[in-house]
Amino acid sequence: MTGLSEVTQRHDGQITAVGHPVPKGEPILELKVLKKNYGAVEALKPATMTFLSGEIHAIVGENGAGKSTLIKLLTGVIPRTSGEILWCGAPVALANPNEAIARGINAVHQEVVLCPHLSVAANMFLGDEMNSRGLMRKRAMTDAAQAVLDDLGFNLPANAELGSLTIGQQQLVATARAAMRGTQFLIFDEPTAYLTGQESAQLFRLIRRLQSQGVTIVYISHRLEEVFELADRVSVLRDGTHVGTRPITETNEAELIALMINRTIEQIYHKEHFAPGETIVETRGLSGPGFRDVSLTVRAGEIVGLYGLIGAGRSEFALGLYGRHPTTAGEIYWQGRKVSIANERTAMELGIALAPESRRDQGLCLNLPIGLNINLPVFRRMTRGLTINRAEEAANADRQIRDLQIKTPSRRVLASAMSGGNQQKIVIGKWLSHGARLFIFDEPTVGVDVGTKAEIYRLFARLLENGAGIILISSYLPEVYELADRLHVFRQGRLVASHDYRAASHEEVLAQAINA
Amino acid sequence: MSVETIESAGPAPRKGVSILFGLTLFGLLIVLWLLLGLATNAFWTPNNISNLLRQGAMTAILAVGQTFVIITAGIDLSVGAVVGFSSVVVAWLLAAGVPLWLALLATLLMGVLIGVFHAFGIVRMGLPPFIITLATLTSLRGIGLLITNGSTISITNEAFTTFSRADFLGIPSLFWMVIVVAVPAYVFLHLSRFGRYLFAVGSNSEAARLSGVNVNRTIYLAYILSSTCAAFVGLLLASRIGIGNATQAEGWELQAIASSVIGGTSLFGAVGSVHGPLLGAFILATINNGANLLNVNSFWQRIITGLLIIVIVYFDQLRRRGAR
Amino acid sequence: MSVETIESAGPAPRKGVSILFGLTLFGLLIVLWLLLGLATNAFWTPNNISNLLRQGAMTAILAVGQTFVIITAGIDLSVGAVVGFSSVVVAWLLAAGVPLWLALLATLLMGVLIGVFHAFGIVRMGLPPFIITLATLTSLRGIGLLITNGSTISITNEAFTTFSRADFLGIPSLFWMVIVVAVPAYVFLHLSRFGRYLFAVGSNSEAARLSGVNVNRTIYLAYILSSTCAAFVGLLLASRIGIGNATQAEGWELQAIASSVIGGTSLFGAVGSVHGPLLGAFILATINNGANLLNVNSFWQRIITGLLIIVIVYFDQLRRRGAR
Amino acid sequence: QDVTIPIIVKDTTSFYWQIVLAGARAAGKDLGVNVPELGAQAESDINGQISILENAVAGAPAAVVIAPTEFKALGKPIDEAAKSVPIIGIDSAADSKAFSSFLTTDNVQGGRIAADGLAAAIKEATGKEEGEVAIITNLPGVGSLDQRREGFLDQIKTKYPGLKVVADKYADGQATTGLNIMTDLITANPNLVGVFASNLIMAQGVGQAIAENKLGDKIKVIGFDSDEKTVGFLKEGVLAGLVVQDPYRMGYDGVKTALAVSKGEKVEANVDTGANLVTKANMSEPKIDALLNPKVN
Ligand SMILES: Nc1ncnc2c1ncn2[C@@H]1O[C@H](COP(=O)(O)OP(=O)(O)OP(=O)(O)O)[C@@H](O)[C@H]1O
Ligand SMILES: Nc1ncnc2c1ncn2[C@@H]1O[C@H](COP(=O)(O)OP(=O)(O)OP(=O)(O)O)[C@@H](O)[C@H]1O
Ligand SMILES: [Mg+2]
Ligand SMILES: [Mg+2]
Repeated sequence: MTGLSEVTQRHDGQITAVGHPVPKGEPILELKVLKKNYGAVEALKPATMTFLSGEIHAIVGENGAGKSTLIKLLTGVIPRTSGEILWCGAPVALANPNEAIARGINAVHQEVVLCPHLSVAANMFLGDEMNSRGLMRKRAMTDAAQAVLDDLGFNLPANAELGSLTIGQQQLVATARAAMRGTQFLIFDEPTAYLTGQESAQLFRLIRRLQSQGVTIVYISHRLEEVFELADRVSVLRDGTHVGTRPITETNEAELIALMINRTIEQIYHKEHFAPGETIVETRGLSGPGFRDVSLTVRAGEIVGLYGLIGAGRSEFALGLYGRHPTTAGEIYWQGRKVSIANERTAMELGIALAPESRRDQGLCLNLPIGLNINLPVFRRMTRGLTINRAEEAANADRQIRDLQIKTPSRRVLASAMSGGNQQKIVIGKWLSHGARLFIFDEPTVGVDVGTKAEIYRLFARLLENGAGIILISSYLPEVYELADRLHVFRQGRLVASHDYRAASHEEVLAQAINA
Repeated sequence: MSVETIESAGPAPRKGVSILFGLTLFGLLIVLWLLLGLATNAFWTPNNISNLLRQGAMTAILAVGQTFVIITAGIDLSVGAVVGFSSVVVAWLLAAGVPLWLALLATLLMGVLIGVFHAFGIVRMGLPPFIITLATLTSLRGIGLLITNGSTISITNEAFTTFSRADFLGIPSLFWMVIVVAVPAYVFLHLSRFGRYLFAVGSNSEAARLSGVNVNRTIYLAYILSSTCAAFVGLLLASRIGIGNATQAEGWELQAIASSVIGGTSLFGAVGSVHGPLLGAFILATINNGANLLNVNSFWQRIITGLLIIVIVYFDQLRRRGAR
Repeated sequence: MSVETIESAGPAPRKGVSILFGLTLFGLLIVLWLLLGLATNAFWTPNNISNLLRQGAMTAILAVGQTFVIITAGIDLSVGAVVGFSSVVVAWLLAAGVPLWLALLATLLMGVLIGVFHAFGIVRMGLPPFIITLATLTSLRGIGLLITNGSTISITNEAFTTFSRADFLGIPSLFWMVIVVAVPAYVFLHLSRFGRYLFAVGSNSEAARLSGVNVNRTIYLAYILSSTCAAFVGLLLASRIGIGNATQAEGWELQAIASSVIGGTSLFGAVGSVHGPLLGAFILATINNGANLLNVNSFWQRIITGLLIIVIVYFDQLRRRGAR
Repeated sequence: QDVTIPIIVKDTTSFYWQIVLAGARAAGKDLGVNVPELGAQAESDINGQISILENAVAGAPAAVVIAPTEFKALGKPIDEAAKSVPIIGIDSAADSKAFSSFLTTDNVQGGRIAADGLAAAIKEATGKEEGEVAIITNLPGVGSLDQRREGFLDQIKTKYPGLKVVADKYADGQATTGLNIMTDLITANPNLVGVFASNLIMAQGVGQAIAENKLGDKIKVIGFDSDEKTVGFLKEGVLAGLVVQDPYRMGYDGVKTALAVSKGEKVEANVDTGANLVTKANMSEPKIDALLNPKVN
């Protein structure tokens, strides 16, 4: 407790001079016909919304509905096209991030935007360093940052370089940073995407604590149960339009989903069972950087789920199996034959596909067109003589865009212009067009909306039906729990427990992952 | 960098825009030519157009090679030194009585090897491209000077030295060489999968690797192409000046990079074309040719060149942002 | 680029490693000095050490300025031209009878303005740093040549020209100038928040902006510092050779960048220090000084310099990877 | 001014060539001829000079005056150019028989003169033509500098057996590098008695090193070409001598001859404009003084 209150008070002292908090329950931030166009794309059609002081206000909507755009407008990251924003009843420009920060508006953005080369503490204090006589008080900042992290229950060293942490850990740093500063109005854009259940619970405690201190919270998530657990009110965006706001007590999941996607979904976790076929891959005592002694098998027609906390070694195992990192011990049997997978191409030739965990760092060439990204693994197949068959190239890209409902006017748009969820669909699309016997999906539904999630799960079923096997890595327990025919729990680089479909309870699995 | 932000903030030029952009740079070149035609009688003489085509040719070829490297987010500072060094190698081989075809082949092969060395340094030794190519730049000049003992080697092979002055179908042979390089380069970069791989590696090499692209081979390819283009230009230069001299082509690396960037290549990688650097090189050549014809003081010429580079790249940026 | 991958793949050197790295580069310098002391009697004479300190001084200051820019993931190709141009400006002002203090001040101010121009081009016009500084490089040499009419301006002010020869406490005044620049530079880069903002902008300018860092101001700062260091070196050069000449300091930008990279700066930004480029510059100066003392053929000297750059940076990479 | 006679020098950024251009300019004024002043940006840029020659010929001038930057390389282009206009060569030769007239200083001879001057200066200081000497060349691969070096080394070898060349150095075109090389030579060769700095920039750098170390009495330096700075060094005794050519006359007479050729008049095929050794003793002679203080503007 000490760390956070100390620092927050320091920042309180700075902020109160700027804006006056509004009594609880009164409007603190109002949007009046706020609009944002990216060129021809209408990301946010004129939206009018009100946020009340001290509430937890959830925003839900499909991928590309304009949620992140709204947040970026509120935090001065991008300029609005037209409309008005009222802060405590008075119009504000919010022309740059500084202005928002000065008013006490902070955000944890969807893609972690921190400086990988700076230390955790330096990132937490960036733009707001402690100084004495013009020089930074490095030691004091590191201590304060460590105190805040400890207080929040995040087990992270404040002096480590940010780039050495996993994405999930970086997400926690971003959260801690915003919490430390966000004195009036704090926005979370899909904060739990990279967190496990336990960390999510920690985050929720933090959010409630901040609320009790009078902070207004905006919470964006594709996980509706979180919305029902936390929020006081919930707003829905569809195609850039604000289609409604409900008190949480007066609505239910079905209504929200219907508002979001304009139709109903009977079941999100679409699961079909197939009789397991031949063994596609088997690892025996596989070890490598970040994982040790992992033995498991994947058979045709089954989903093998890997669950664990952040840093449990699942992604490293996947990368090892895929040939990205050298394995140090153990064997891999591919359809009964012993193989050594020295690099990614060997893996691809065997028939392994990997949709990696970080779309930004591993999944996409962001400043290249969507079409090129989708086709990257299959150009070899499209080559006729010296050149690529352009018609085939275009057809394949368009087919994936259509099948996965990627929201884009054209395959020539850059991947960077897509919303987070749509970027994830591109990553998946590229492996669907490649085809394989074994698909490894590492956090495939991070940032993906419910509608698309259901589509993706249906897609899994189609892959299984065609005789493929799937390794599904997820930090979101319900997902692996509901989908995996066999669920393996990882802890500190080791496979510690295995369960058949729904054989163990949530609590049991969680306890094994945490080692309680 | 703010530039990077700007470039990644929105969609980069789409296909249509890219052609438009090419056209617009082409339009700029045409405008320059028309203006110079009005300002001076000598400009539109066949003789002068031949000169212009000759003068832009070598930079154009270097710029195309350089573009491959820049698309992978690398840089090749050694090209000027490779040009000078190649002129020495071919002169030396010819002086030693090696047959012409073999001398040419050996020189090109040496270009390949230099490219292999660069890629090896980058891929295996983990050196930044800037450093390994800077080191080669320094060393190659030294080796060339050692071979010539600080002086020059005359080339007596008539067939070789008259080539650069010859015309074919009324077009200077040097310009034909641009075409000989540019057409396969276009096919390679824009129509083959290897070209796509260059872009992917420049955009995000990890994503490319996980998609099965052989990143190392792609880097080898880029640097080999750049060095080989440079060695080829060295042959053309040797033919043009009739000697081998290790100190020639000083600063051509910067000209090649500038041509490439004027032609729309992004130094952050993943953005570039074959026609862009060609246009860039001939725009620079036109500025020089025009300044000479207009009798602009050579000092003013430098000042104007600098300003024009700023203006051209600025309007290019504007157009690209506008096109979004 | 594979290099980028390597650099971003794991944690970069932490604090302790960075100091260790500095020490190891320092160790290399000491080893070089000891070897040269064994190989030649002249090396360890006070006179030669003074010479060495003088010879490395100017590159060292340029490299420190350049490092600020490189940390923001930019580059400043104009520094050599700024050095030459400053020598012309100060000589010209002195020849026009301007008092010494005013001439010095005006020259430094001109350095500031050049930096402002660069940052303006990058921030407001969206030009790549490579291009705007390349354009300045070209234009400034032209302006300098115009002022001097292609020749040199002699400096008759004795106080000014004797300065570079003077000693203070037995240490050459030029080396004192390195200290005068390096100490505030160290405080700025490593102890003040502005230094941290340079790293933040180089690491992820979008993240810096979202954190409320004034990214544009940071870029202005970096380029102003680089150009001002270059103008300062121009003053030292003018004092040392007693003339103003616009074509001097050609290629010093590459030397400065090389010193900086040898000193551990990453051209991808966000990695760098003040002591690194200083050590890099004096390592290069030692190589040249040693080669001269050993009477190594000038051509071999180039070859060796190139190879040593590769070897030094390679071992640096190895150490950094090993330190992880 | 209908008649145009361009003059192409090797390097517009050096003082020497500015004097040549000044002479040409004066001739243009006196004779009513339009004289575009062209040239590459570095003496080593052969391709640049060829392009400039091509461009100049494309403008259909009455004649072209050129100082070929490299003997062999400029031969063919000059042959080619001479097909359409008369070509007058100045300063250096080229591998071409197409010149209508030729006004040169012999750079090899210049090197020999420097060797003679250096030997004389050493003898004056030590009483004998003996000791260690060095040569510093501004840039490798530049024709005229090569010839000076060649003449100097040959003359030392054949005529002054007592002088031993202990260092034969190349710089990179920078005065500072010349300075650094010289300070290191002083350290490495305590017995050094003479240096030939074979162009203006090197003479400036080397002179500065001698001045810094106050070794004007002990180490004799001969420079090549002159400007205010090196003439100052000569006066102070920092430099022992300068080999100066007559660039102004080359420029002036070059244009004058070119005009005559274009009018069909008969001109002399070869003119030697000469190189002179200037020392403190003869520097005030009117003829030398005119060489040292050309009317540039
Ligand atoms: N820089 C940009 N340039 C052009 N269009 C953009 C840009 N950023 C976002 N868009 C478009 O704006 C729309 C809204 O995107 P936004 O990121 O706000 O969606 P979102 O609701 O946050 O979706 P997700 O749940 O996938 O994160 C999308 O159609 C997207 O393609
Ligand atoms: N190259 C590497 N060498 C050694 N250890 C590594 C390397 N990369 C990661 N690790 C460590 O391996 C462990 C496993 O990380 P990994 O990313 O595989 O976990 P995970 O279970 O996928 O968790 P999440 O993806 O949710 O963060 C971590 O402690 C990480 O720090
Ligand atoms: Mg979003
Ligand atoms: Mg993972």
